[in-house]
Amino acid sequence: MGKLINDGIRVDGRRADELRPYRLEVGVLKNADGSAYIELGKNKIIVAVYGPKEVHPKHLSLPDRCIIRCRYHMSPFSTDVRKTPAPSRREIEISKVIREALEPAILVGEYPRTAIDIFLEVLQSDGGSRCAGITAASLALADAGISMYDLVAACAAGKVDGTIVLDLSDVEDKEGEADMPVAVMPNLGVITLLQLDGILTHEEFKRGLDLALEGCRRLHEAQRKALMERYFKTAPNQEVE
Amino acid sequence: MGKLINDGIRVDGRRADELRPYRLEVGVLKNADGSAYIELGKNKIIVAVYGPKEVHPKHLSLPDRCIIRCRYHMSPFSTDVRKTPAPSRREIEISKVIREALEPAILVGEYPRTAIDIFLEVLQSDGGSRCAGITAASLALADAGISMYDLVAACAAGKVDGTIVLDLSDVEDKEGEADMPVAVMPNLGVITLLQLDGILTHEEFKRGLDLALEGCRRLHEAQRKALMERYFKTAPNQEVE
Amino acid sequence: MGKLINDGIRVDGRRADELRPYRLEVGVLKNADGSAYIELGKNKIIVAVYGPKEVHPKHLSLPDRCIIRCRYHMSPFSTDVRKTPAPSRREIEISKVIREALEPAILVGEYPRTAIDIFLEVLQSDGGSRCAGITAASLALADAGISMYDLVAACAAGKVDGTIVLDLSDVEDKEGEADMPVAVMPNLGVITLLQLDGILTHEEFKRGLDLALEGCRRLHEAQRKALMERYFKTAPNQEVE
Amino acid sequence: MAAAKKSFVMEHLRKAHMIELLAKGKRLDGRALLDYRPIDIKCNVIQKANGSAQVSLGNTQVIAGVKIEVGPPFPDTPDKGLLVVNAEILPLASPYAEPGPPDEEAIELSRVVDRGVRESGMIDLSKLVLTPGQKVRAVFVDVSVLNVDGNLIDATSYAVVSALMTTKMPELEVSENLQIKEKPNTIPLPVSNIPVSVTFARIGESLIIDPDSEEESVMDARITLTTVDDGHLCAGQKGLAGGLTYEQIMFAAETAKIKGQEIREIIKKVVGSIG
Amino acid sequence: MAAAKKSFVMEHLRKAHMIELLAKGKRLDGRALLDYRPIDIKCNVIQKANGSAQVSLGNTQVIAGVKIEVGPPFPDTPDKGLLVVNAEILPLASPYAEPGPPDEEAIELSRVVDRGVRESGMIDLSKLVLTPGQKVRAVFVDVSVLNVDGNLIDATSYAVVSALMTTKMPELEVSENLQIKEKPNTIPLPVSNIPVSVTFARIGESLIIDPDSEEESVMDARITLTTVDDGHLCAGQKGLAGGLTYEQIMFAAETAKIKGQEIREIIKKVVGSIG
Amino acid sequence: MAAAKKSFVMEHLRKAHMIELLAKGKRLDGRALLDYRPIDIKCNVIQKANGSAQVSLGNTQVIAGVKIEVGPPFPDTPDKGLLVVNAEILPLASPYAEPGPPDEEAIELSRVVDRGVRESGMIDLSKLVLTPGQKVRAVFVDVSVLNVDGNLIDATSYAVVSALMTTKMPELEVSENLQIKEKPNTIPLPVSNIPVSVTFARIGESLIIDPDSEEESVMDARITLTTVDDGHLCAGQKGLAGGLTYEQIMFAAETAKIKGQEIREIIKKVVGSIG
Repeated sequence: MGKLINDGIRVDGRRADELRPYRLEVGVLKNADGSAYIELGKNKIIVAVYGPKEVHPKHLSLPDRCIIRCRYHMSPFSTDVRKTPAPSRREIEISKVIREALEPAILVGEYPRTAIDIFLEVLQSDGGSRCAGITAASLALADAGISMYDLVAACAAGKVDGTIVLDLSDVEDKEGEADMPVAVMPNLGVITLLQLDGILTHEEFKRGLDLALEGCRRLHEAQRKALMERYFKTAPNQEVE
Repeated sequence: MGKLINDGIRVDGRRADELRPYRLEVGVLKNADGSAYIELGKNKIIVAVYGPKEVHPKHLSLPDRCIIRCRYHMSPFSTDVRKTPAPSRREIEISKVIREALEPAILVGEYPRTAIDIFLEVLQSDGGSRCAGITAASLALADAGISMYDLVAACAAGKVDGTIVLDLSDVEDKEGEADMPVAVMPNLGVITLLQLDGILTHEEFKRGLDLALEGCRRLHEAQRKALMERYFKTAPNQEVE
Repeated sequence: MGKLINDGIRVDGRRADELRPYRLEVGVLKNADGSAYIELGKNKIIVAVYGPKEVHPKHLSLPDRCIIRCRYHMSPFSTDVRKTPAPSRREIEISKVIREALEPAILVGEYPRTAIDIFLEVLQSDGGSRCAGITAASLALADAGISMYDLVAACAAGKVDGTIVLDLSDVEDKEGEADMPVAVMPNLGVITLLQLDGILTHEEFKRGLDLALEGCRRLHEAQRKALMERYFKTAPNQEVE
Repeated sequence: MAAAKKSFVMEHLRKAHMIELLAKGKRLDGRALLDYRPIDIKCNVIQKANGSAQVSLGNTQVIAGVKIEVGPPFPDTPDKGLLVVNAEILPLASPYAEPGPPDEEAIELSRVVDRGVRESGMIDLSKLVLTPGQKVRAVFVDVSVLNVDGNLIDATSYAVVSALMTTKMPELEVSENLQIKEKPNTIPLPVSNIPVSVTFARIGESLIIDPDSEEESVMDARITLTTVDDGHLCAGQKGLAGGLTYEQIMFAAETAKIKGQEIREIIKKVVGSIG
Repeated sequence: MAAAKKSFVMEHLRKAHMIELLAKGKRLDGRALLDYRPIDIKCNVIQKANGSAQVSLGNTQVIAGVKIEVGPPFPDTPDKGLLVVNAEILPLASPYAEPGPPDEEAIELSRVVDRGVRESGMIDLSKLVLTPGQKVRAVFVDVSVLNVDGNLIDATSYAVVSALMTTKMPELEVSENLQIKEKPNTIPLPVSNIPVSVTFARIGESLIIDPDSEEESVMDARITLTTVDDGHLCAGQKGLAGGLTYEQIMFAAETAKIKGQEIREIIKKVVGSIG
Repeated sequence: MAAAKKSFVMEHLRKAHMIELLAKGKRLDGRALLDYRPIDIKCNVIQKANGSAQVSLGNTQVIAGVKIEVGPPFPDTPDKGLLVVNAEILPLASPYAEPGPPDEEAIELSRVVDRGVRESGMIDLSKLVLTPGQKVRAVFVDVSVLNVDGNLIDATSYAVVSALMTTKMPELEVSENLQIKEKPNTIPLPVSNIPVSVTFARIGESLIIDPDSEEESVMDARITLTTVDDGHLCAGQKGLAGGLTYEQIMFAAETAKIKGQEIREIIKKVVGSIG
């Protein structure tokens, strides 16, 4: 296994603080109330939002707010080795953390006794699929007209060959030292997702978090452009860094 | 693998247009609202009908008609190799096509907000079990007193060793070229089941369909006799061709 | 496989009519409405009772009495070979017989339209875990303040190396000739559990039943002391025979 | 669900009436307390199975099929063949049966019948080993309940025993290199014993045998006792949320021996007629 | 659930209106009775798959991915590779789709498309054997339905066929000691035929092709007929709780041949452009 | 279900009261914001397990058991043993827990604790290989939650770590022909590090440590940070539908180091007393 960083350049040619190429698109599915699509590196993820809608059975609804339901799912052909369609424990946990990353942005009190469903389908997976999924899901929520305090943008930082890097690819995630996915509402400075797998000193933790937040800010800008493109047709619909 | 037809005679001694020996009986189970039993070749299938009855939960009911539910199930000992009791994908699909073959005959509007359950249990399986099941289920529905436009009779045709034949046995189904199950309401000329597995020219398709419909007509006659036997005790209760 | 009884002494040093060492404790869990803990030989079982409580969905409730629900479950580390957490057919059957052993003692008519849940968790298993579980569960019901005709005490007898013995251990259960778990309401003389696995003559059956009932009487005494200890702090909280 | 819809008044009336009758030694269908309903056993009803039997006990109807396969033994019993008994109460058998995995009633039914067969030593499982620790015969007995009218345990038990007694399986030969070859002839299972279960219901203070559905709907407790050829007991199971006295259990044990012998003769006769 | 909430009055009105239109040979979206909606096929959309295709049929959108693995054959076909087609109607595809295991609609969809491919002989499964009875290639075709707007069967079928035709898999070499080694080059699947399904809906007395969701909501019956390169039929499936006349079936069979050939050309063109 | 029945007025009042108290640096049970409840750890409580520990954190009670088996490695890590952490919130542990497969809360609990152990490198999995690619040790750590009163993650984490540190397993010998033989003596797991999780709750603007159930019922967000022996961070998980500021996270990271060291000493002392 070769080194992952040579002369400051990563195996896919990026510098430490560079995002992978990405593409965001809003309004890609006809039936959904809101939808979005993201490509980030090899990730290809489509997200649909349905709701606010009635809750069945009714006793699961809440009188003063809506409930948010979220399903992150990988298509069987999305991975290197075929994945069975039934949801794995990993997918169940990621569904939960994605929901909890998005919910702080939603004005849940505006939709009492209803539910909002967020469905993420990973058509092709790469490192950072949960972050890419959050970034796209927030766009789908906006496309559905759900009231939000801010968009949520997500991006990981991590440690690879001793260097703190932004937006880990699959191989960097698997063979690197640490991975730290982060989501944030950039305008409010509120961090809504933080996970860490792997060892970081406190100094590295701080630098990683700073770098991840910088990546989120760039993706947030791209989210705004994708919405403008969808609703005002004034910006190009593809943003490749 | 030997030839399946020699001098016009099939491995079980039948001619191309002959049905296997069969036996139909109505009213074989005490608890069911209606029931019937069929033997066709080695097939042994028992059918019970329960209903019309209340639907739980209620929101699954329809205000202007009854819903029809159908379960085709094979006992573990019914097959050459033991079958696990849990329903297979094949059983789920066959349950659906059987339901859709029977439903056109039922005056569903007469039973608003109710359900009719049709349970088929294959005690021993042979080729053509779905057709035999439909033929028996239609009798069970009649035995339950359900209003129907016509009885539904079902029978397959197919292609074996280049010949279009009626009512394929297990070995003919597996080693033959094509199998085409058909169900019909003979008095109305409405075809309610048609499936095809295997290659037929358009000419062969037409001849197969004609032959299958002829088989259905013969089984329809047997159905009528079985009902007479049950309700008027004037006909013999066994019809072996 | 060596002999299981030598000179009247069993492999763990007991005489034929001796119980294994035991310990009973009431009120061991904070959240439960009632709870108890038993050690008997290597068995370590904790029991919680919740209820009487509302039934969901309501149509499962009964207008003139409460329903009793019972779950006997083994922790994965409780057995010699790790057990998967999903309930086995054995656990489902034992849950049923435990419920039916306890229910005759409960004044179910005092709690119309409610449910009482009894959860038994086997933290470490040995022979006779269902009997030990019943003995503890009856204490947990008392601790929850459920009205009962009598406590239920349970104990097995069996046949090992040709001898009728009390309270079989794991190895005696597996390698012995017969095992007969029994539960009884000692004050009323009503037997609420009886199972038999293995061959006994009618004479042996009678002697086994007599011996099991004697064991139950001793455990009943221990149950009373454990309750006294819990509620009146006058007796020692451990009874080791 | 059904329970919640019952008329409780009617139920109590029916029970009171039945107890009154039973006190006079009578049952609604005219039987004496310790009478079985008519028993009908047909063997070899499923040709694709290695053995099979259809049993009617009054209106209760069940069918059992035996399939013999070859596979690895359980790790903890390398020197024994497998025996698996599984019963399903089919949704066609009753308005209350539902499709889906077996519920606790069906699981108890399977396990009680399984234990009766297993603990009796009816089948000598050690004779089903082909290559120790590697390949053994596995005996699957599946039971489909077709019509429910009480006492499923006994009907299932008799069907399982009758199917096992009439099972034929190909003789197998193990070659020197441990290959398993099927021989043209068939052989029976190594059967040494006929376990017979007898099920009692307690209604009020009366013990009756072979309860039908109506009797089961008001019974307080149930007990099944299984005996082997020489009359000894080999399996037991008390059921339901009521208890039994010591005397009732002792009476049941004695009666199970006598009635079990009667039914054993019926099974023997049917099976013997098959050859 | 949705069904119970429908306005039945509105449904009957809509159906009456549609039947009137169809009698004049017109459809709500302006198509003629035997017109397909615009078909768009893109191949190689998933790089991690061995083959893939995304198909739009009007607003119906599906994506198919092929994964090739090596494993044991089924015991009863030791001399054939495996082909498994599995379709899921994702919850994001429609307000009525729900998370969970495939329901009967998705299972029928999978099985109908599977049979079309299998019975056509499209893939020569005997060429996927590596070591007979031991190791074969297993071809998994998974389909995710992304947006539901009617006629899932044809959209799924075209996606599966297109993905299979553009599949590349590593060449494998079986050494003398039966070890399997991957070679650096890739090869296509042994494809010999393009099965094309054509699905008809009967609404009242009219037969139309490629129904959208609105048409499906009022259709009486559905029939899918699949043809192979030379126009012969290889698979069929009638669906829904209505029937068809003999004449309607014969008309559908003839039309499936003509329309199938048109669509076969579209698929060939897309696949050919991939090389 | 429970949620829908809550009195929302009461909930808001309780939360307001708690925020007021917290602003003064006080908690309902008298603890300071960064105080743990009393921690009690007992090891070797389950003799049938290779290792075990029962942990109380206030009224939260969990028990962990370790079972060591021998089996094949995962295909993608042929040179590593297996570690599987699985936690169940038993129905006896709370009025809100239900029987059934683990829900998302229990799955998150399992996976967060698993990652803490795994990412810390606590167990050197490469030392659990017996025959590379063929046989490795599999370490199953199962946790049963017995009473729920908040902060299940830390209680579970300490139980898992304590059980692993006191695990004994038979020494195994691999013979030349790759047979695995059990030796009479036992050895410990190859433990090199003690990961310690520290869980914070944010309620209003206050960060507290080790929330109990009452505090959890009103908390806005949760964050767990796990440190290794030298104070570095090895795992983290933010939970719940609220966010945290940058400063709150940095404060939590520093505090996790300090508190983690205190708890590491407690665990070491208990484990050391076992020898």
